[in-house]
Amino acid sequence: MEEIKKGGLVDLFDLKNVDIHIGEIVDEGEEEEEWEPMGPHPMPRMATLRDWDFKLLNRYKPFYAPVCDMCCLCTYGKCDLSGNKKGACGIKMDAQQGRMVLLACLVGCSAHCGHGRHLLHDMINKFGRNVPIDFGPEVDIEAPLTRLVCGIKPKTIGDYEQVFSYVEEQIVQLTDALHTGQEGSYMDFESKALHMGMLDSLNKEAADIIQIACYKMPTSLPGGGPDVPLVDVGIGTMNTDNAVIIVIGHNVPPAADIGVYLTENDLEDKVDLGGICCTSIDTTRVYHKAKVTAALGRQLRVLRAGIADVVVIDEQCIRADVLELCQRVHSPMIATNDKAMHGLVDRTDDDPDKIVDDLVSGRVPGVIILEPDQVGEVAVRTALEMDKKRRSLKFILSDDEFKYYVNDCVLCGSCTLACPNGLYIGEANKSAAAGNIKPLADLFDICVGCGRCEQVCKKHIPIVDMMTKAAYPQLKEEKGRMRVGRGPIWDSEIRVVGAPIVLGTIPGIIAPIGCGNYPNGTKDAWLIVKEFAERNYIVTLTGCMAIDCALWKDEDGKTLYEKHHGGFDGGGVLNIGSCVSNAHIHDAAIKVASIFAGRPLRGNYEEIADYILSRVGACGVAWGAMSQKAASIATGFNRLGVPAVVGPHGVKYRRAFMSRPDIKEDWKLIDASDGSDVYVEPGPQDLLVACETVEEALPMMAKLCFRPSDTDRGRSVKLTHYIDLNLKYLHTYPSDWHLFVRAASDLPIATRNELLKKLEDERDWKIDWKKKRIEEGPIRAYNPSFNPTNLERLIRGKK
Amino acid sequence: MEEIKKGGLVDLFDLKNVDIHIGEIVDEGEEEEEWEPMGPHPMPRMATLRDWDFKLLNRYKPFYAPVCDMCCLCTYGKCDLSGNKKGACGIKMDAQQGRMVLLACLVGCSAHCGHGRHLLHDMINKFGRNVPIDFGPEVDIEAPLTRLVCGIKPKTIGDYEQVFSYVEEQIVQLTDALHTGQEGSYMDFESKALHMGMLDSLNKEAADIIQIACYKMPTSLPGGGPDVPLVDVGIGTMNTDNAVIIVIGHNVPPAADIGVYLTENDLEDKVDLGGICCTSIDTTRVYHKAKVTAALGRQLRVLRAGIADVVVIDEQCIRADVLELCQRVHSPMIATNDKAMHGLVDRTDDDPDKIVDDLVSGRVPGVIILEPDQVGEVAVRTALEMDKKRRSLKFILSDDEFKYYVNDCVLCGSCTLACPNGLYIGEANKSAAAGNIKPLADLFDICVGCGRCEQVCKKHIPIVDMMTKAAYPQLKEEKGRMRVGRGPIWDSEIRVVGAPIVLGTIPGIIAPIGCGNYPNGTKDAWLIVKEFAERNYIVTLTGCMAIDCALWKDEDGKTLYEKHHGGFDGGGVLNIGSCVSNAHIHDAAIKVASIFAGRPLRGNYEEIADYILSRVGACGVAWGAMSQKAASIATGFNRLGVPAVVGPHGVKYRRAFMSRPDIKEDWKLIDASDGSDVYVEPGPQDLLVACETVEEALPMMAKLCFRPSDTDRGRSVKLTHYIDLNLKYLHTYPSDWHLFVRAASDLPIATRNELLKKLEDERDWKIDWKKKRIEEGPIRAYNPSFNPTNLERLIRGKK
Amino acid sequence: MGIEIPFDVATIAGPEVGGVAPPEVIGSYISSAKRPLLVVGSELLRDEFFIDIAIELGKKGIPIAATGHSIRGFVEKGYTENIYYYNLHELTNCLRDPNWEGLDGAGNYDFVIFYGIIYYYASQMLSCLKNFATEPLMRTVSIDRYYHPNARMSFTNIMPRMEEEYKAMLKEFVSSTKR
Amino acid sequence: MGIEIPFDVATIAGPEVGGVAPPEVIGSYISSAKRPLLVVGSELLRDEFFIDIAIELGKKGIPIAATGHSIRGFVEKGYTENIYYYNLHELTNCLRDPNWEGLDGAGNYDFVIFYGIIYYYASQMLSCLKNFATEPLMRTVSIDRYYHPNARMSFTNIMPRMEEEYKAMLKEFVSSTKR
Ligand code: SF4
Ligand code: SF4
Ligand code: SF4
Ligand code: SF4
Ligand code: SF4
Ligand code: SF4
Ligand code: SF4
Ligand code: SF4
Repeated sequence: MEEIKKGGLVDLFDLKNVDIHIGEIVDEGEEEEEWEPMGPHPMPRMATLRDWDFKLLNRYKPFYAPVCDMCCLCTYGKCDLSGNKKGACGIKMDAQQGRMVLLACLVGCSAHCGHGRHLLHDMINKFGRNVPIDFGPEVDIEAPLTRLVCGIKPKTIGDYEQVFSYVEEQIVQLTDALHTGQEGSYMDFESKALHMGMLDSLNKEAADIIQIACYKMPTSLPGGGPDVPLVDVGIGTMNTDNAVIIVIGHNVPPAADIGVYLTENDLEDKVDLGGICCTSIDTTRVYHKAKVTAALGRQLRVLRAGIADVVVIDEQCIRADVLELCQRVHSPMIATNDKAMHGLVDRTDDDPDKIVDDLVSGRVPGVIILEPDQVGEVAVRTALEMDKKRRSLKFILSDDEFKYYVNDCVLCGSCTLACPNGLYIGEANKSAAAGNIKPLADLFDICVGCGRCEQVCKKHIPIVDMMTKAAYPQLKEEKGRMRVGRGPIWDSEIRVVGAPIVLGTIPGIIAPIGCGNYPNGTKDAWLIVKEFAERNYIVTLTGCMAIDCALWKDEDGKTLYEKHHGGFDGGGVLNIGSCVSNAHIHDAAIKVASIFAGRPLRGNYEEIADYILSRVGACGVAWGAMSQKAASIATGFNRLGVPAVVGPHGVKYRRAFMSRPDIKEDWKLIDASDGSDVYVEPGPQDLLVACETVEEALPMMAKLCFRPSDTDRGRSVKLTHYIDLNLKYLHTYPSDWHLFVRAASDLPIATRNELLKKLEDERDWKIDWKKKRIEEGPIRAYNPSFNPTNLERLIRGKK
Repeated sequence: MEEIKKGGLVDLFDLKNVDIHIGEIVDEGEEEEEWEPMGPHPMPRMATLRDWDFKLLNRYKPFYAPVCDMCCLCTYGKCDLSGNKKGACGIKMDAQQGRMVLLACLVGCSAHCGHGRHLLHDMINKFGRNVPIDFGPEVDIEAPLTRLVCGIKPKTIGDYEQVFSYVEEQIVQLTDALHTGQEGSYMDFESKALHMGMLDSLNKEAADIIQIACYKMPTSLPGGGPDVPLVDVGIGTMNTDNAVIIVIGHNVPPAADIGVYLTENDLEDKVDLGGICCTSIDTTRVYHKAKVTAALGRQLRVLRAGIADVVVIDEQCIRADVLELCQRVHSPMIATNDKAMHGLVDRTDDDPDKIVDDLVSGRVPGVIILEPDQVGEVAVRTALEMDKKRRSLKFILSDDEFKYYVNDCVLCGSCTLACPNGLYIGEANKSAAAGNIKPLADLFDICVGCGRCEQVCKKHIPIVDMMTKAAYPQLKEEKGRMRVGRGPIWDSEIRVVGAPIVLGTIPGIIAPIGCGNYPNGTKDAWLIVKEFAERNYIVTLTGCMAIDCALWKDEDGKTLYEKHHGGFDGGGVLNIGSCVSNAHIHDAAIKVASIFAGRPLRGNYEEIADYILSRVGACGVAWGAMSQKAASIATGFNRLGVPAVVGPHGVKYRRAFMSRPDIKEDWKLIDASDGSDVYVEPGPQDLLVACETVEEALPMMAKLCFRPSDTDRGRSVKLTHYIDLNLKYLHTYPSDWHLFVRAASDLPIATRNELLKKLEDERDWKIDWKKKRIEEGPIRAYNPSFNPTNLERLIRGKK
Repeated sequence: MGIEIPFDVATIAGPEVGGVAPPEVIGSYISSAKRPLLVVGSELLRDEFFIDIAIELGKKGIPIAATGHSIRGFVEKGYTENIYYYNLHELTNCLRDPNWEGLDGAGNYDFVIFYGIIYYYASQMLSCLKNFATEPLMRTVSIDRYYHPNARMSFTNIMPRMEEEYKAMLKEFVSSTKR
Repeated sequence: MGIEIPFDVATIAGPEVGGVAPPEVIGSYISSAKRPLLVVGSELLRDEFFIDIAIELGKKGIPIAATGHSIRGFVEKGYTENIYYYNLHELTNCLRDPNWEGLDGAGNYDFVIFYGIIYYYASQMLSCLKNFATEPLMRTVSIDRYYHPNARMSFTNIMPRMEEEYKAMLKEFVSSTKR
């Protein structure tokens, strides 16, 4: 029997004909104790942080907008819950919505946990469990969330086995609560969703740390951090004179193996390795010649365009009809993950010659290879062969075909009713038929590439291909640049910006993350980044928004990544990495509390979240949020005290967290210095809110960066941007800016008089014009020593 | 630091201010190896048994009946999938249905896993992890599923930590596959659902073994097995002159603590401890004075009747509006589980005096006490106090109220449209108004107690109370008797019945399980048990059907449990226990393969399932299947090769597994003796099928007991019952009985001539009347040495 | 064709719903069928009248699949021509397959009439056929006393006090079914 | 009032759906409101005409909540009377609370008119109000070019080629709204 390795949690898999035998665990000493005493809540269970959740939930009361008035989860149903009625099991509409939110967070959290655990297995197989976690000289706190939630300081990747075991147990406990006949209160469903969100943040940190450690992705070693290199982004960057491999999904090992095979066989210039979604981002962190072909929204169109000589899928965010799409354009497909097997035959451990032959000959449309290190050879050899076979094939519509179809359209409107964005395709066809293809070409970027329209067109017009055809000239020029995902924010950076962030002089951290379900195209992603980077916010991106914002250039032909520095400081535009990398954004906030403010970290979630909620002016934006992962990501941010803005499609998540600034009692904080109650301005006003347009979202995000702890100088900076963004995009002053004014010194110097006048005239505030002081009006006076908290136990002295 | 105890998986919870430190695991020797060599698939992962699944799925092709034509799982949607269209993510309706099935199985499996893990924590806290697993002299194979799936032979409850860790990891992997953009094939979703079902069976075994071991529930020690005592069942058995505590749910520790408190304080005759659903069954396994008040279907009515002086809930199958219902009748509520907290305040570790006072005074409607051993005192003391206060309260409608309401009904029919069973309540009211309350009283048992009707009645008629009032006289007499759950089937019993089962002379094992969503009342449950027990089948019950069948008596005033023996042998009526106990039904089938047939057990799931599918004539029936647990339970049975029949509401699970007897290729088996292909009769014809009425279900269940391995004597017994049940309930011969005839000796002797004649006349079979032999006609000839398998690797010799 | 509240209110599946139609419309719709099949269920047994209606249809040459335990009613009446017991779940499983050989070996049906079947069971089977029996399209109707949105056409909801009207509708339906 | 296909086909929430109504019916329905509120969104900005319609309604004394970035259009026209920027999500969060003090401090509204709002966003907010703003009942209508089943009444779906007809409907609506 093999010796069971150190690590506490025994790997019970793949034991074939091996006896499992568990012996005694011998205590090796107290070494861990040294780094920090344990806080109150290591490895919190479902109910451990419920008090904190209820504090959040009482201020930011769950708001529900059902997508469906029925429940269909058991065979007592379907039940009609409309008007907040009860189903056959006794559940009311509000609790049912909470349950659906918990379900979404479950699926999202499990996607990250499942991915992370899977990755860990593969990495331990490949590198052993002793790969050290060392992110270079600038990163001492290597795993803030792991320390915070689990009370563990991971030294090697093997240490993550216990983290995943903890998360998995909790996930199952939470899933249990979804069963018919459990919770009856939406508050408890939401507390559980928040717990799920927190677990999800931990998963993401674990997954990214493991892959960084194993693949030596950028850290604080030379070439990392602000100095990560740039890579190509966009369909136009794919060199179709080469063989082309497209990887899709989120789990990088198979793609990494392709990179290794290309390098080792000197094929880097013969084969283009491009990707879609997070796998593409992570591939560039491993193999710098890889390209980011597109984000989620272009997946269908990239596949249909037929540029791939091989498609390699792993897991998540892969179109469910990927096999059918590949077959249509004769792209052999390789599935590499047991979560997405698409009915194919598993060929793991089979002879590569045979597999390549089967794929190239078309005998099978695709294969499954579950061992990542077997993928590179098969994918590359197949791509090279297919490249030859596929050269003559054309998948872009001919001019004649295009003309035929635009004329064939009967303007029936079915496609419009099927389109999630309600695009008026018929009208664009009509205009194209009359000679003007611009309306159709303009739809290309607004279309989210879902394909629903085509299925209902009675004239069988290939609408998606029509838009591609119309936009082809632009598309060929879709050539952007993006920084490689940099991973962790450095402790040294936090030391520099901690004070400016907490004091408010860096107005905020803006974190655009997530998917591509935009209401109005990818350019909004670019605008959000641009606007805040130019205003000296720190902009930290991950996932599809990190890709989409790279598609656009300014007048000088520069992308935002080229225009702005990549450091965690005002004006920076940072690609943090793939979806799992957005844990580093949590980590940055946690490190502000820990490094800058010296708050204890270990097993101390509640206190750190309380700190962040009151002091760290950060705001996420998931403008194209679509997936269950986005739901759990946002919920994880929320539990940690970070608000998030979503695009209008985000209302279909059913639940939001918004406060009521008009209810005074909801805004009672405690001054930890003396235990007194303080009624404060609504900062942040919401934890999760949707905006209708990007023009509305920009001022909203600025608003959600207010914090009760802002110094007057900080507040004046934030007010400047809040008012300015309102004037710029809404053409008017915000109706609530006065709520954030505590003293004249909170007002920007340049406009102080003007604003004081407005307060006097429009709000009846009493101004002492001589002293330039506000005498009466604000919710509270500015108190520089105010030490805001929501937790009674943090009161230092009673007044 | 506390010493970390042996067991391999470290309990990482509840470590406050304690450093976690994992040392080295020292191998203690090879002791485990001795019991059995490891089979091919210990701890199978998601794709490990996919080949087996595909074998099942190709014969029993997934059948989908969508409950909804839309998908609402992400914000790309809602998507209209009607007509097998694709959603925005590319998923087709069929795959989406597979996904919803996987979701249901996930929730069901997690309920059992979450419950089991929770129980294990509590039991380790209370008893330590070294509680031995020892079920007495008649049970050597203590944990067949654990051995089969995990390759582990558990010695103490602590050994189950690794089992749950395995299950939890797998659950999360499977949940990951639910995320948007994973599987595109319904076959792979179903393979994953089957994996989930198998994990669920393991959960149930684990949970029941743990509670049996810790609470010394009946096993093969004296008073166990066939000799378990009888307990009271039914609302009429509750002595309301006593204080009454009602426990609801599935997790027995809090109820067990109540039993202990009552015993220790000599209050057993002053307080009635009754229960609803599985907790009630398990309570009687621990505390023999407990009563089973009702199954799920009566929950609403028991609560509304106000008989409870205290209601204690744990987890699962609790009405979501339980708190509101309790408040209405002034029953204080104690929630004891973090999965169902109902927005109450957590009072764990608080002073019992204070809690009792708060509850009795009505200051709070309920409390949460998460520590089971703190529940007994609070519950009992509160009940005794409340009993005094509540004596004068009446919750049954007065005659005048009843009269008023029946006259007030306007026969609008809204209630009927809201009722899952479409009951014509208005008409029954009308009849009551005219003096005949029987129609209304008759609805009492058919009503599933969901309460949907009342919410839509514009006249605010308390419909549920009306039925209770009308049926009150019967209700008072609802006094049944049930065997206490016996837990494991003994190895010695298997040794006796193994051969008769496999050879077919015991015609089958019928396993009525699950919930109370019956189409036509509880009496069907009784009829199913009666019919098969009288025909010498073995009838093994669990959960709500075990309760509901005990409500009815024969002419002699005897329940079925009183009429029939409790041994695992022909004619036995066994209450196995609660839902988790139904693992012992799997276990019995597995033990037939292992003990009777000597098949290797350890890590050898595929072979054992193949054996069971072809040879063990067992059939589950979940006539009132409602919950997600029922979905995963059935799916777990299916993967193991056991078919299940559900009631008509079961079609709302969306998916069934039915074969096509008319497609010859689907019925190709291998004869393991010589490797030859054999085309066989459809046995079992379906793995999951719904019947419209109990009259249809009875012959169907008999049919699903056919197996290709039946000897001719066995086949003739099975045919006898199949034909007889058809004649009795459908008044005609089955149209397909000839499919099961291989030779004249397959025909029952008593009717052989008659049947041969029918074959000749109606089917054109050639009969040699002299030899009484069939010359031509059958699908195959009877071959007593036929060794059926679906697995090529089991072929022993090539012909 | 209008629509109304489904007999089980939450039986709302999505954008594709069938309409309420009077007996003569459904009857004449059936007349266009090449191979119709009458599927009957256990609710038929509540009154001989309903069995007789089925037999009348059977005598017009429409084969009958008797599901649930409805076959009883026919046996008792001595009607055994062109009628087959079938489990409804299994039957629907066959109907969804264009290659099924039918009850008589002559191939699958193009038109199915549901009659006397528990509402929610029928509804789910109609859902299966609506969503998956599309190539070629299988047409489905219900002549039960329920509005069935998953059928292409069905009667309106009919409460027990309208039983006589319902019976009249069935008669009307039979007479307008020409074969 | 009939119903039709929702502008986004799968916007089918369940048994409770509102109907399609012509402008004059919606207009006169509003006349019964005690405290109506006009909620406008960004789609108004596509043509001055739509802003003018809103202003006409505003001038009839119906307060306006301008969501999205629609406030722009009013500022540009110099209309600032009785109009307030509000985020639609936040506004709906207030509307669902009977105790909300309203934009003017005089209490919540009993009638809400949605106009110019992205379809699916409006639909979800209408869903919230339909399901939770029930005591007292808040009435909701939409005068967008979409059928909105989550509103009590709305127009039918109107494709761009019918833009002129739509404008005429809005005019008709304004004139039939009496206050
Ligand atoms: S919750 Fe979703 S799947 Fe269920 S009925 Fe509603 S729309 Fe359909
Ligand atoms: S879970 Fe509850 S609300 Fe949902 S279908 Fe079942 S009984 Fe109805
Ligand atoms: S593919 Fe584009 S145009 Fe077609 S429905 Fe989807 S978003 Fe609309
Ligand atoms: S569905 Fe087809 S024919 Fe109708 S408007 Fe759209 S593109 Fe034109
Ligand atoms: S998961 Fe797929 S089918 Fe479901 S709503 Fe999202 S895009 Fe539509
Ligand atoms: S809803 Fe009420 S009034 Fe209408 S029939 Fe039913 S009990 Fe009578
Ligand atoms: S409580 Fe009974 S009568 Fe009322 S709707 Fe439910 S099942 Fe029907
Ligand atoms: S049998 Fe079903 S309803 Fe009864 S307790 Fe078990 S899961 Fe609940």
